[in-house]
This record gives sequence, structure tokens and C-alpha cells, in this order.
Amino acid sequence: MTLWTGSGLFNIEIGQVIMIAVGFLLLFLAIRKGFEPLLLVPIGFGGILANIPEAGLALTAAENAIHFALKAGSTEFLAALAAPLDVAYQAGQAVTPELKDTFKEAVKEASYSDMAMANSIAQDAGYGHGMLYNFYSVIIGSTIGPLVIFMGVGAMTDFGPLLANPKTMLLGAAAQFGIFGTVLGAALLDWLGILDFTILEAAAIGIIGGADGPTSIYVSSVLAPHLLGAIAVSAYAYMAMVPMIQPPIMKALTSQKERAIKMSQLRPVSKKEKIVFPLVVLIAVVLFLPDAAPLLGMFCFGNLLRECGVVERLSDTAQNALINITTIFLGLSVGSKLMADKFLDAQTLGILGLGIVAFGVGTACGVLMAKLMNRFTKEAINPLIGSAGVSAVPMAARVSNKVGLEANPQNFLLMHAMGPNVAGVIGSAVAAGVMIKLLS
Amino acid sequence: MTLWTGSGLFNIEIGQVIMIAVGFLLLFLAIRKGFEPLLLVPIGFGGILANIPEAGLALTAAENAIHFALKAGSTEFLAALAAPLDVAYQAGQAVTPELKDTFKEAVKEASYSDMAMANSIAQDAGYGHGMLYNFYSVIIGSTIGPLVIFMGVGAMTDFGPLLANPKTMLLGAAAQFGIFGTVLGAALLDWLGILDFTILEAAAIGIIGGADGPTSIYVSSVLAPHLLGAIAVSAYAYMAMVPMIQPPIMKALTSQKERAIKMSQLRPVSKKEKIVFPLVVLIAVVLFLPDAAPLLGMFCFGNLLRECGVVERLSDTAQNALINITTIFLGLSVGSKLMADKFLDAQTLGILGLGIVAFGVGTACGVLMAKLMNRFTKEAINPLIGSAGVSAVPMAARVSNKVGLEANPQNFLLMHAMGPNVAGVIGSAVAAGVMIKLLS
Amino acid sequence: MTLWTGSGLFNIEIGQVIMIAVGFLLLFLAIRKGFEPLLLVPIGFGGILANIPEAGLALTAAENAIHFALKAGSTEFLAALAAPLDVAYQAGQAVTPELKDTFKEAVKEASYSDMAMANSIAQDAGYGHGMLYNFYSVIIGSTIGPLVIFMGVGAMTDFGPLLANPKTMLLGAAAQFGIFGTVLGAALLDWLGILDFTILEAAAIGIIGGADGPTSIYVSSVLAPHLLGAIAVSAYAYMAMVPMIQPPIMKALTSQKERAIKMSQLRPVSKKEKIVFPLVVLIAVVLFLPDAAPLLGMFCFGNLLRECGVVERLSDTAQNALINITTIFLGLSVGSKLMADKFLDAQTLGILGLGIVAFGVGTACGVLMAKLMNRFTKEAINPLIGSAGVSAVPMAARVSNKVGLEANPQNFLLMHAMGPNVAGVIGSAVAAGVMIKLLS
Amino acid sequence: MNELMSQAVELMIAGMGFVFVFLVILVFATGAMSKIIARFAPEPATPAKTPRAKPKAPASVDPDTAAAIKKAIAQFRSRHKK
Amino acid sequence: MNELMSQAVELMIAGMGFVFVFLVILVFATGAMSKIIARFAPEPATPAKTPRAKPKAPASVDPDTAAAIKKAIAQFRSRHKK
Amino acid sequence: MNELMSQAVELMIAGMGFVFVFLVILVFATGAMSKIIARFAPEPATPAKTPRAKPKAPASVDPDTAAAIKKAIAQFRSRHKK
Ligand code: NA
Ligand code: NA
Ligand code: NA
Repeated sequence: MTLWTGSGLFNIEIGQVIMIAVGFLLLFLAIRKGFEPLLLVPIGFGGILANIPEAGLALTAAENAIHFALKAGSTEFLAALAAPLDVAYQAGQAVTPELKDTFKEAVKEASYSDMAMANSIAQDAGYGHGMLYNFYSVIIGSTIGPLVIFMGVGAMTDFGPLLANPKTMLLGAAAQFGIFGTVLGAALLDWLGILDFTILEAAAIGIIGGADGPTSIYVSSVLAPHLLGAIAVSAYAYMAMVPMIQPPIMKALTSQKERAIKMSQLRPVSKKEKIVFPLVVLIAVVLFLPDAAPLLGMFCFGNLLRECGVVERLSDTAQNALINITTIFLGLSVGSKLMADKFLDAQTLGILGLGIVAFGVGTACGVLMAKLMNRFTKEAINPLIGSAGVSAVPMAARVSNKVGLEANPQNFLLMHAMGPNVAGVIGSAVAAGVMIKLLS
Repeated sequence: MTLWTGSGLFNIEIGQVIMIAVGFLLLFLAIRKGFEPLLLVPIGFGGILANIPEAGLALTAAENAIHFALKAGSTEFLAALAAPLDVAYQAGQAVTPELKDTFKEAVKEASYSDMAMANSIAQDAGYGHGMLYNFYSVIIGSTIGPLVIFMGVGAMTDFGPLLANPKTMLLGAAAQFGIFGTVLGAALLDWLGILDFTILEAAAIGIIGGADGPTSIYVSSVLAPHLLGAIAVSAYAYMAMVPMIQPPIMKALTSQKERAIKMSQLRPVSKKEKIVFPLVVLIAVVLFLPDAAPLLGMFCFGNLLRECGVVERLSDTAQNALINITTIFLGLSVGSKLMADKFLDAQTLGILGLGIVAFGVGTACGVLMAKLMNRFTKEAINPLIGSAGVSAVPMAARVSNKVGLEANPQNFLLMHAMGPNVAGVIGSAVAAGVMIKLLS
Repeated sequence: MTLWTGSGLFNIEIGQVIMIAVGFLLLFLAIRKGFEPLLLVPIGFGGILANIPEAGLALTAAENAIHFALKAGSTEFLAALAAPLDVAYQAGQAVTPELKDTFKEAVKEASYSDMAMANSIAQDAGYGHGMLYNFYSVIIGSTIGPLVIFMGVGAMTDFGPLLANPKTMLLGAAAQFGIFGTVLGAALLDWLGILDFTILEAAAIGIIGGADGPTSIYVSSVLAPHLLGAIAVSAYAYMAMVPMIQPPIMKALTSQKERAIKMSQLRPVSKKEKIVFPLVVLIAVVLFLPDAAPLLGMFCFGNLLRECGVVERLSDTAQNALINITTIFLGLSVGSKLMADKFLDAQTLGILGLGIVAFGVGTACGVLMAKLMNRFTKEAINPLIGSAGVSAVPMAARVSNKVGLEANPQNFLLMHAMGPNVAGVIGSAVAAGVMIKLLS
Repeated sequence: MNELMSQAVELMIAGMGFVFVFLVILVFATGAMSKIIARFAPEPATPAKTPRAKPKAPASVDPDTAAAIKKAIAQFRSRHKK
Repeated sequence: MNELMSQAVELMIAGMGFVFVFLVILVFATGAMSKIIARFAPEPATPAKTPRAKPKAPASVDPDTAAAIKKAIAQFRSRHKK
Repeated sequence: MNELMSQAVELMIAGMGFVFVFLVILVFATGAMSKIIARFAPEPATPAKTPRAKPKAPASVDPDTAAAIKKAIAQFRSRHKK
């Protein structure tokens, strides 16, 4: 009976069971533990949907057609689909299990236009793209989603503290070592033969160290789309775990005396400065790093909408309706990358492992940079604000503040930490631009 | 003078006049009579736009090109368009009235890729898709529109009353007989030779009995897009008429004594139950009916956003900005299916007739199911809440309450009726999944 | 080192420097001088982004591929791209500077399907459309953007004053002479051999006289997309300058006595009239000008949402979330048309010159029409409200009021001026329809 | 009885059967879920509040919002003469 | 006079002619509409209120909303110390 | 050391180098910008207010809005019994 042979219970594979469990785990972390719920609720739910057997919500029309053609053994149709994908299969040939893998490989290798042809054949036969696949291609495939989020983030960012003390930007720069250190780590794992990575994959994994969601999604969608799910998930998960990851490192690298350093009250910042700053950043991008233009361009645009004061209604929409709508579909789209056969392999474990290294290295470098700067600047910097340079806005800044208060109950570092914190966002966007420039 | 020969007055056909009148009728019902205005205002207006002569707002680039090529008698261009559509026409041949119908047929039969080719030829010649056609293909053709609405509905649904008294779900199940009874009715009309229907058309018509707008649109867009206009219009129209359709049936099937049955106060429901419920439904979908995954998946997702309590801003957007934006374009898109030559035929009358049958049957079955359950359960159910099982949320539940109050002024059934009411939404989504599974 | 050879500083061209300066000028005008900031902030910022060297944010995949292939001298790839564009280039041939221009020409001439083929070749090679190009094609290329804005404008327009004194519509008609007078002016410049224009370009330029942003963008996207940037910019710039442009003309054409004319209090307008009016306009469109259907259809739809009173939530969304989101992307898309090589030529100067003429002529005709009407109507019209007929809502109406108060401190013309003001919106939409009908 | 009729009958049997199976399972699953939560994760329960479920007529939620905001604006304006 | 000129002149004649025809018709249609409504469906009329028509400068509506809401939040926050 | 390693090292050197160059330039550009503004366009300065920067956790802004509005509605409803 079709209903039974077509039911999930009849078709479910162990991998799908595991991934659905992972989806529920993400929902649990988001809802009960408050791990970045705005993203992890849609991601977790999308992950479950993507692994519903037979539904093929995350597959292209061609993949769905192949799946059912293999199941039904309709060889003519399979042959038609095989042609554009360069699969050596003639109508009438036996439908072997290997054939399934051959097709899977072929789909992975297929060029843009071959895939388009296979899809149109499938659509002629009445198959359609899965819902989540549509979301993914519109929101992430086009790179529009992460950029719109980044615009909204810009519209929610106040650069005041950074403008009051610009040199704290260097902390945001140092913390980006987390990114490139992780690339090195990935290369090391590859060298030691533990895992296989290409330089593209290594770079995409490194960006986790940027501790910035949209940047991670943007970069991995460009450099290594097949790892996007694992990268986005670990980026958001570790951002939520910053209060657990950072303090031990911060304390290990600083003395009680350093942690107690009181910093002088920030100078007031004028409205004009706040309006001009995003334009200064934009000019720097124009002159030095065109490849960071989409990310930093949208970021500065959002911030200009916020600060210029004459387009309140646009700024408001960028901070609310628009970013919320995008977040919903972005999350589901990321979830579509949590499919068992693409997610469940050693690389994912490697990514999770390297991700936490990335955060640790970034934190350490930020703190050490602060200590280094204290050698050269008269007015002392509390090294605790260095850790905020990884971004993970505003969590990391709050952590700096909290650890600071433990050392000295009169010591409020939040405002001082916001400077490196937002500088970290710029820093990782710049790093993203460099990677895309050099590798793609 | 082009302006005159191109004017509506010069080109309007009787069918278009009628359909424009229908559009105004829908606007009247929506604005003066309050018939589901949120949908019927855009649908009615879209219907008028779709029937503006010469404007071709609801046509593809190819259809527009054919229309003007036939009018101008530019035979070379016609021949170019004829090729991909397998129309036997050579440049230079006479442009007969039959040719028009031949092309219309060809367009209807054309495969996805043939149509794409014809469109690109038309676009090379400077013709474009009509505005409403663009809306339709983006919002409904992609199935995204109804799913987003369904997500919003989920975010606006409180399952509390259902959780307090789960067995009322059976009423929501029984009422779905309205769907399949109507399929039978359509088949009967076909058997008696009164009208012609395919099983796909019959199923799409049956879904009207689901008394749920997005579900009807989703199913008909998958099974019988050419009937979508009539199906959506009658679904929404009859939902608005529930207060007229249901009471007589409810009273005919119940005794004064039954209608006066008082039901015990619902138990309080904990937040945790509300959070877990959508996940329970999701698991059931995963295990038993993958084909209902898009509809019920988005519905449960919306409900989880609402109940989980950590993503207020997403839940809020899903209930407002997002659902409103989608509703505007969904309505106009449905209206694009109210074109004279596609809407004005006997089938539409059949659909309108069958639609009201569907509501009646669903109502009756819900009530009878309640009476049946009273045979087996100790604590009595007031059969009036059975009629709410057709969904048409929240109208049907209010009707149950109103009729209940007539029988016993102390008898407040609203809360008890909300259970079967929302169960009916799940029920018709399940029915939709079964139909899509078995037929497409 | 790639980073340096790929940097903006290394590649920037003088034209880009100029256009970036123009972008900053627009931002300055918008933020400091309050020139239509809602549009000019996104347009100016988009203009800067579009001119970032090497980033190619406003280019198609094919254009980006050609750019880098020429730079890298990868002749095989160039040959592959040359084929669909009918560029006579064989692999191995020298990469001459002329070749660059040949390709640029070819891209400009390429048909829809040739371009599609070239793009898919480029995408196979890993190149993608620029971000701004994507925005442009989705928002303006599809014509959806201006139409959605127009719907929002309709939802924000109160026709009360117009309904109270319908004959002021004639002022809105007369002011449209600004549009066609400008077309004549463009033709004159062409005749005198000062500039070259086609009739399509002349018409697109003329629409600036409509003093209505979305209409200008819609018309130029249909008739002359390559001029869209210059046309949209001058339309919005001059709308903002209405308080400087109009008063001298108004005073020159009227006597102190005329300016002091007091107009009788407007009669109250019933809700029903306001609901029916958009439908009356719609019927007129259906009967007389199908080609104005998209613009006026959406405008009337928005107004109906506003007035019908039963779809508050849709009206609210059309006036806020939806129009804001569209405005952000519409502005950036318009900015994408401010690319140096497309914007910097004599035509643009001609457009800026003709634009201000258009506003002047429109203003004058509105005023003169009012004086003419006073010959025939008993109750006198203050000619100052004639200038409001150019639309530029609500600025022009405020100007009428201001100039009126100067002449007679007790003379409040605002309400009377709103009539011709909104009539001007309808008038220019009608003019747009005529142009599209006759020319495209 | 023609072919369409038989198809329709089959569809009805399969469909209604499945709808009932699905919802009956859901009844038991929900009951079990509630019991488990009550057992292992009790909680100061909140009374089932009036459902806001208004798929087709959500306007009845929003106008209030709109109205409320409009009111807020009105007061706000009146306070800050502009 | 070259071809473009003549095209432009034609376009002007056709265009202005049509714009006037269209709006004159609209003047009469609107008048008729108002009379019909006044005759058959009279209603306690509302005075034509200040137009909110602000196509290009709608900001002047919203900031108030924003402000009002922000205010509400502020009060709300201050009331519920967080 | 295999090829990937060397690529990674190169990437690190280029990347960190560039990030520092870029942000150092930005430090000076920003400083200059502030000085220029202070010199040529002084202004009654506002104290750097608590940052609202909450990329990943903007919810903490909105719920308040939501709450505030809900409150407004509630009051509104209670006032206008419906
Ligand atoms: Na960072
Ligand atoms: Na139902
Ligand atoms: Na105008």
C-alpha cells in the first residue's frame, strides 16, 4: 500500500534518525539553555525537516526525480536524467545500489548549466525543488540573506565606544588570529592524515573564529557550501558558549592586578562623528579591499541608516521586520544543510573541534594584544577587554565586564569592551574579504 | 489611432465584463458584508486586474507575445513562437481564429521546458510576463505563499484547549469526511455525465471541505492549478458563510437536550506541554506522512516560535509583517486565476455547488461523531462542538458557542469548540498530504 | 601580490572617483539638506558601492567574467564568452584594449537569451552576479519595486480634498505638459545636434516632469533602462528642490490680487465616496488605458486597502514594513545604475538640464490652467494651487500654501492644493501609460 | 460505476482511514506527552487562556494594536506640539 | 524638423490630449459618483481631514510611531526595572 | 610540510597582515576624522550612550517593544470594553 511504503517509518535511515535527534538537541539548547535561540530554533527545526525521509524538502527537483526513479526502477527516465549529468547509464540497465552513489557523485560534480538541464528534465516530469532547497537558493545561494542580516546588525550597532577610543580596534584585529590559526589547525589535521581538507574548506572552517554568524554563513556559502551546515551550527553554538569558553583563558593569561585595572571614562562622541564613521570605513574598503565590499558595504549602509537620523523608518525596518523575516528563512535554509548524508562524517567532528580552538585562540590573542599595547601606551588598557575582540557581540563584551567585576567590584568594563567587540565584526569581515580574494 | 484600438472599450469581451463584475461582487461581499476581507479584497481586486483587456497582467510573456502577434498578424514571429509549442504553423500562413485556440491549447499542454523556450523567444522580442503572473509564480507557483501563511497561522494558534481535552481531535478527524465526500460527489457528477472531472480535479475540489484557505490553495496549486481561482474563492466565501451554513444542520442533527449539555471546565495546560506539542505533531508527520511535511512542518514551526517564548520577535513578525505581506500578494495571485476564459465554464459552477456540499457534510459528520463518542465516553461532549471540526477557525467555534447559548444561556462552548476547531486544521492538512501522496 | 593588484587603489579609474564623489554629494544633500532622504540615502550609497573598482557589484556574472578574463588574458575562456555574444574572437588572439570595448558593446546589444547563455557560461566558471545587479533585476527589472511603492503611496493618499472639488483635477492634467514639453525639448537638443536622443530616451527623460519617483523609475526601466540612474536621481533631486524652483515662477505668472484669492471651505466627503473613488479610477483605466493598469491598478489597490476600513492590518503593512523594505532595495538598485561608464556622459548633463525645465514648465502650465479656469467658473480658484498639479506630493502643495500665506496671511490653501497635488499623481501615471502604449 | 468513481471511493477509504489513524495516534501521543511532562517536569500551570487562533480573521487582533499605537501617537503628538 | 521632432510633437499631442480626456472623464465620473452616493446611500459625513498623503516624505508619519513606541518602552522599562 | 600547510601559512601571513594594516589605517583615519570634525564642525556632544549593539541577541530589544505594545493593547482593550 503506497501510504505505508511511502511512510517515514518504512523508509527512515539511521543517519536521518541521528540528524533528527541533533535537530531536537539544537532546539533543546536554544529553548532551555538560551543558546542563540533566534538562529538555533529555525536551524534546528530546519534540520529536522531536511531529514524527513521521502519528503526531499532539501533536495533539488533533479535529486528528487532521481530518488523516486531509482526506487520505481523507471529506467528510461533515469537514462534521461543521466545524460546531462554525464552518468554512463542506458535505459534498461539494471538499477544497482552503486548507481545511486554514481548519481549522488554526479550531482555533486555537475556544473551550473548541467544541473539546470537535469532540473528542467525533472520539472517536465512533474518533480519540484524541495521547500527548503528553494529557501536556501533564494536566501543563501544568492548571498542576500547574510548580507541583509549584516545590514540589520549595522543598524543595531553603536560605534560610539569605538570612536571614543579608536586604538582598541587593534584588539579586534589581533583576535582575528583565531581565524587563521584555525586554518593552520585544519591544515595540520590534513597533514597528519587525520582528516582531509582542501584550502577552501580550511578557510571556511577558520571563519568560525570570526565569532560572527552572518560572516561565517557568507564565507562558507562562497568557499565551501557543503560544509555550511556544520560551520554555521558550530559558529552559533560556540558564540552562545562564550561565557564558558572565555573566562578560564582570560584568567590564565592575566594577573589579578591586570584584571583590576580601571579604565578612564570614555569621552563623549558627537553625532557627526557617528554619521561619518561608516563612510570612513566604506572609503577604506573602496581603496583597499573590494572583496569585502558586499559584507562591509551593507554593514556600513545599515549603520548609516541608523546614525544619519533622517531615515528613521528605514532604520527601524532594517532592525526589525526585515531582519526578522530574513532570520526565519536564513535559519531554515541553514537547517537544510543538516542532511544526514552530507552532515554525518568525520569532517563535521573536525569542524566542531577546530571551532572551539578558533574561539580559544582568538580570545587569547585579544588578551595578549591588550597586554602588549600596555607596554607602549601611557593610559593603561585592562587586558580583559581584549577578549571582546572576537566579536560575538554583545556576549563577549559582557563577559569582559563580568570577569572585570570579579576582580574589582568598582570596575565597569562594558563600555570599554564594546569598542573591540564591534571592531571584531569589522575585523572578521576584512579577513573574510582577504580569504575570498585569495582563494575564490 | 493606436490609443483607441488599444483601449479596453474597443477590445473588451463579454467574458471579461462578467469577470470584472464578479470581482466587484467579491469586493462588495468583503467590504460591506465582511466576508473574509483580508483575502477577498485582494482576490477581488486581482480578479478585476486580471481581466483588463489588452493588459495581459495575468499572462506569460509568451501568451502576451502570441496575443499581439495574432492581432498584428506578424507571421514570422508567430512561426517562431509556434516552434517550441509544437504548433503546426509556418510563416506566411493565414492567421485564422482557429489558430488562436490552437495556440491556447498548445500553451496549456506545453511542458515546463517548452514553455521556458517560448517565453525566452517572447522576451527577446521585448515582451514580458504580466505583473500578476509574476506574483503568482513567485508566491503560489513556488508554493511558498500558502506555507508562509500557514506558518503565521501556526504562530497565531493556541493549542491549549486541544491539549486540555485531546480526544476532541477525533471530531476534527470526522469533519474531514466533508473533503472526501465531496470528491465522491464530483465523481458522481462525472459519472452522471453532468460534468467532466479528473481524479486530480475532484480531489482539489474536495479540499474545499477542509475549510482552510492556505491548505486549499496549496493543494489545488499542486493538483489542479487551473481550478485554483474557483476553489480558493469558494473556500473563502463559504468560510465566511459558516454562520449561515452550519446552524440549521447542527440543529437538525441534535436534540434540545443534547445542545444543552454543559461541559466540564477545561484543565489548565502547562507551558511545557504547549512547547512540546508541535514537536509531537512533527514527529508523527516524520513517521507517517512525509507528504504533509511542508504544510504541517511550517504550521508546527510557527506554533513553536509562538510557544517557545525565546524568539518573541520572530513570532511577532510571523504573525504580522510577514503574514500581511504574503496575504497581499497571495490574494492578488489568486485573483490572477479569475481570468474569463479559464474561470467561466460549467466546472466553476460545479465547484461552487460542491463546495457548499463539502461544508455541509463536514459539519454533519463532526456533529454525528460527537454523538457517537458520547456512547463510549463517560463525560459527555456537547455535539455542537463537533461542527467546529471543519476548522474555518475561529468562525466555526464561535458558531458552536452561539448555538449552544441559544439552547442554554449558561453554556459557554467557545473554549471546548476551539479544540476540534484547530484539530480540523491538522486534519485537513493530513488529508491534503494523503491526496498529494496518492495522486501526484 | 594579488591583494595589492586587486586593491581599489591600484585599479581605480578617474570616472569611478568622480561617481563616488557624486555618491557622497547625494548623501550630503540627503542628510544635511534633507533632500528626499528616504530615497537619496540608499541611492547615493548604492552609487558608491556600484563604483568600487574590481568589486563589480552592479555587473552580471558575464560582465564580471569578461572583466577578469581580459585582465588575466585567459583567451580560451574569453573565446567561450565571445561565442554567445557574437564577438569575433578566437582563443589565442591578442587581448587588445579595443577588445574590451567590443565586449562592452556586445553586452549592450545582446538579446535576452544570448545574455542568459553568456551568464550561465560565466556561472559554470564560478563567477556570479554582483549584489546590486541582483537587487536591480529582482526589484526594478521585474518592475515590482516601483509598483509596490506606488501601492504604498496609494495607501497613504487621502483623496478627500480631490473629491470635495473634483474639477481641480484639471490642474493636475495641465501640469503634465511638463512631461511632454520636456520630450519636445529633448527632441530639440537632438535636432540642434547638441545631443543624441532616441524617442524612447526623450520620453523617459520627459517623465521627470511627472515629479513622481516611482512613475519615473517604472517608465525609464521600461523605455530606457540605461538612463534610469540619471532620470531617477534628477527626479528626486528636483522634487526636493520644488520649494526653490516653483515660487519665482508662481509669482511671475500671478498678480498679488490673484494670489490673495480666498477659496471657500471644502465640503465634507463621506467614507463611501472615498471607498468608491479608487474603483471609479480603476474602471476608467479598464475602459480607456490598459497600459496604465500596473501603475494605477496598484495605486488604486493601495488606496482601497486604506479606505475600505476592513483590512487595517494590510493597509498598515503596505504603508510601513512593505514600502520601507522595498524603498531600501529600490534605492540601492537605482544606485547600481550610477556606474561611471554608463552615467558619465553628455546625456546625463542633458537630462539634468531638461529635468529642471520639466518642473518649470509643469508648474507654469498648472498655474496658467488655474487662471484659465477662473474665466469660466463662478467660484474663483487661487492660481497658486495650480502649481501643485505637478505632484511632488506633498511638497508642492505646501509650497502653494506658503506662497499663498505670503500674499494673504489668512489664506490657507493647503487643503485646496492637495486636490491637484494627488491628481497630478494620476495624471503622470496616465501619461506614463500613453508613452508605454505608443512607444514600447 | 466508472473508473473515476472507484478511484474516488479508494481515495475516500484511504484518506479517511489515514486521517483517523493519524489523529488517533496523536490523541494517545499527546496524552502520553502530557502525563510524562506532569510526572517528570511539573510546573505551576497556567489556565488555558482564550485562544488567539484567528487564521482567517487576524485583523481582529491587529486593529487593536493599530488603534493602541495610533492612540499612543495621538497622545504623544498632543504632548509634543508639532 | 527632423523625424524625432515630429515623433515628439505627435507624442505630445496624443499624450496631452489623452491625459485631459481621461481626467475630464474622471471629473464627471467622480461628480456623478458623489451625487449617486449622496442620493442613494447618504451617511453622517466626516469633514475632509488633513491629508496624510506623503509619498516621498512618509518619514514624518513614522518617527512619531517610533518615538511613541520608544517612549512606551522607556516607561515600560522604567516601571519594570531590568 | 605538505602543500596545504604552506598555503595555510601564506594565507595566515597575508590575512593577519592585511587585517592589521586595514585596522591600523582605520585607527588613524578615525582619529583624523574626529579631529577634523571637532575642529571644523564642533557640536554640543552627547555622551556615548549604552550600546544597543546586539547582532546575535536583538531579541533583548524587541520583547520589550512587544511587551510595551501588548500592555498598550491590554489597557486599550480594558478601556474600550469589547
Ligand atoms: Na570577529
Ligand atoms: Na479542516
Ligand atoms: Na505628476
